[in-house]
Amino acid sequence: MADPKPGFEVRLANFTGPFDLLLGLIAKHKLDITEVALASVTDEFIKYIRKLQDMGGEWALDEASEFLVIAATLLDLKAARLLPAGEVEDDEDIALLEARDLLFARLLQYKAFKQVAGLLGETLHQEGRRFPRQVGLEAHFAAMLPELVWKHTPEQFAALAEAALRPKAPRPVQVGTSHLHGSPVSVKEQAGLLGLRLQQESPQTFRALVADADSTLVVVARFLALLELFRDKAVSFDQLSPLADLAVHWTGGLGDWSAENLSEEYEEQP
Amino acid sequence: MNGQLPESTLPGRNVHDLPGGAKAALEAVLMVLDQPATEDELAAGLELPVDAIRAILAELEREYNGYTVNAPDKEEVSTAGFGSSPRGFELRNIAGGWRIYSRAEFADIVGKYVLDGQTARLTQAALETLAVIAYRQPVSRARVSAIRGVNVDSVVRTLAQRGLIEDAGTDPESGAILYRTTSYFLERMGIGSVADLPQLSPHLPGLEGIAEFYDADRM
Amino acid sequence: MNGQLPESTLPGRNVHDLPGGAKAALEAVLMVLDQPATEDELAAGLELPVDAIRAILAELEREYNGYTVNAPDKEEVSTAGFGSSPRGFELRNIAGGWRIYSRAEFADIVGKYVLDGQTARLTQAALETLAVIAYRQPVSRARVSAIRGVNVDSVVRTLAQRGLIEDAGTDPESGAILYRTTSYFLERMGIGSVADLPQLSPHLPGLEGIAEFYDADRM
Repeated sequence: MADPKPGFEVRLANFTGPFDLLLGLIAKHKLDITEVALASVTDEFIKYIRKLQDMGGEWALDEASEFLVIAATLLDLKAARLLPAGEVEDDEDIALLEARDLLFARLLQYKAFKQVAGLLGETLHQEGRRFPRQVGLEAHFAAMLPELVWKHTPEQFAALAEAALRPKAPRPVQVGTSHLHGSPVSVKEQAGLLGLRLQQESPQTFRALVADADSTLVVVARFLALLELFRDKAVSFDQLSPLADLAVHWTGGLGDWSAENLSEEYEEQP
Repeated sequence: MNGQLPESTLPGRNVHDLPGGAKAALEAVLMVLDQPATEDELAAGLELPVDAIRAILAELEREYNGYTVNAPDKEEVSTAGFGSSPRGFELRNIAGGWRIYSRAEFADIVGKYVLDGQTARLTQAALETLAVIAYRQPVSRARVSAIRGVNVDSVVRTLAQRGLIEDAGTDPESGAILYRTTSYFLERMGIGSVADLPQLSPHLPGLEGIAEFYDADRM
Repeated sequence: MNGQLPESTLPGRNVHDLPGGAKAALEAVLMVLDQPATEDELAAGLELPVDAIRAILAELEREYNGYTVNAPDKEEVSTAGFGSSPRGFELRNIAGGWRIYSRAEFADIVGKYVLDGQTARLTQAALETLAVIAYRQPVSRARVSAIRGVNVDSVVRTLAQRGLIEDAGTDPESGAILYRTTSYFLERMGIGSVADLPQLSPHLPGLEGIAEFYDADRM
């Protein structure tokens, strides 16, 4: 509220998940969701990820991976958008359209919940101004309570304490994103594959690089892999005009590059 | 049950003989409640028909809120306004029961005395998770995660610790733990049941207004 | 202390602008007070002179006990007697502290209501909470909630009511009330002191470890 026009960094500092971020991006760029300029968003992502990494800390890695998931989703949207109306021919096109519809539905749903969450918060705050009368029982009533039946030995009592004090669930070490993935697809594996292909032939369009992807998930993973490769300066991108195909150039040298060099953050979920 | 009995056979008839009658007796019981009491519970405790209890509760509620009828002599009786002016407390029917609360207008003053009542505001993440659980209950963490797009394990734990949600058994298919809101949640919301929550559907339009809504609640 | 200040300089003068004025504000406080409050404490919180507080307390006390002045129109306003009849609660000054209690005349009815459904056994939730307090005392409710994963407010109230635990001051950092077990607890356990409780496994998290183990991601 203090800053009516928060910058990208400020906005990200209090986002509450990828959908929240996506809503924010759409709002920020005043764009229809189908017209999100992927390049500008990607630039911002990369800038932000770098910043997070400079700051260090595990949480930064978690957030970065979530942003990348959204970046990939945007890619899906854009790809679906590029399909000329009425020319849905193969399964890939249909899958992209389905992915877009699914994301739309989920985004709308999230937006609705975000709004009612705001209402809930306001109500809870207002209601919090009323304090219930909740006083200790007057002594003469407390004295009327039936005498407690107590059958626990100190040992039984200790066993109860043991059970109660044992931590219930292990602390999650990172924000899981497994719920966002249908089945594990390794970004590192895809990066290795893309690396090989690009070393053989460069530049290639993104469309070509994902042409053989058998699921949306693989498309997402390859997109994530490209961002990762870009960060490691193994690839560069160019796009001749808005909405034109994205060309990927290999800049990582020949032979001396391997996917093992990638940071560990995109390793497969256990 | 007592509500079915003809009034003349009630053993508790003598409540009317006490000073202030049934109304004062009900007030006396309201003084020792530590959670909302249903009309049935109050009727059983006072040995009065539920209808009678309901009528007295309505009267007390109105009385505490202040009558609009003028008591002609009120100025003589009290210097601070009496009879028709609202009391410092109110009787409310929430979460299925009746209970006495301090009036919201005095929150700043009362808050100085109530150490424990100070509950920290929920974060945006916690509110969103609470909203999804409230509208989709009973619901598993996985489903909440899918709707919010993030892992909600720690937020769910916090909401449970705060008593706003609880375990509602396991999903017969997946075996996942299901969660639902508690009656304490209803109490904190000041509503009778989850059916009283605002409708979700009006919040499901297209994305046209997204910029407006998004910037409005950014802090 | 505030009682010494001239009224015109008081910052809280606007309490008179609230509905029901200073009387309703004082009522609001009294209605939720668990412990009796002294006139000085009430004066400080309401930012009113002690004299003014004393006058309002006397008026409320009289009002709750029922006026002897006749309200001419009372029969029209209410069927159960209103205005001049005693309320079901009373304001009492015991050992210098003021608190609202249920009226003594209704002790039988209230007692019956309180005892209804009471059992001589502690619930599993109460036992577990007591165990956590016994081994980790002095401890706040928030900590016990974090350990048990559920809200323990009402259970802690029951344990205190049963005389098994008691207030042990406030946490200097959070200001939260801390609880410890009582000598009655030791008596029921048949041990001489808390040190006589059987040792727990050394691997369980202690108080210091609680944050890390249970609510590391507290929001």
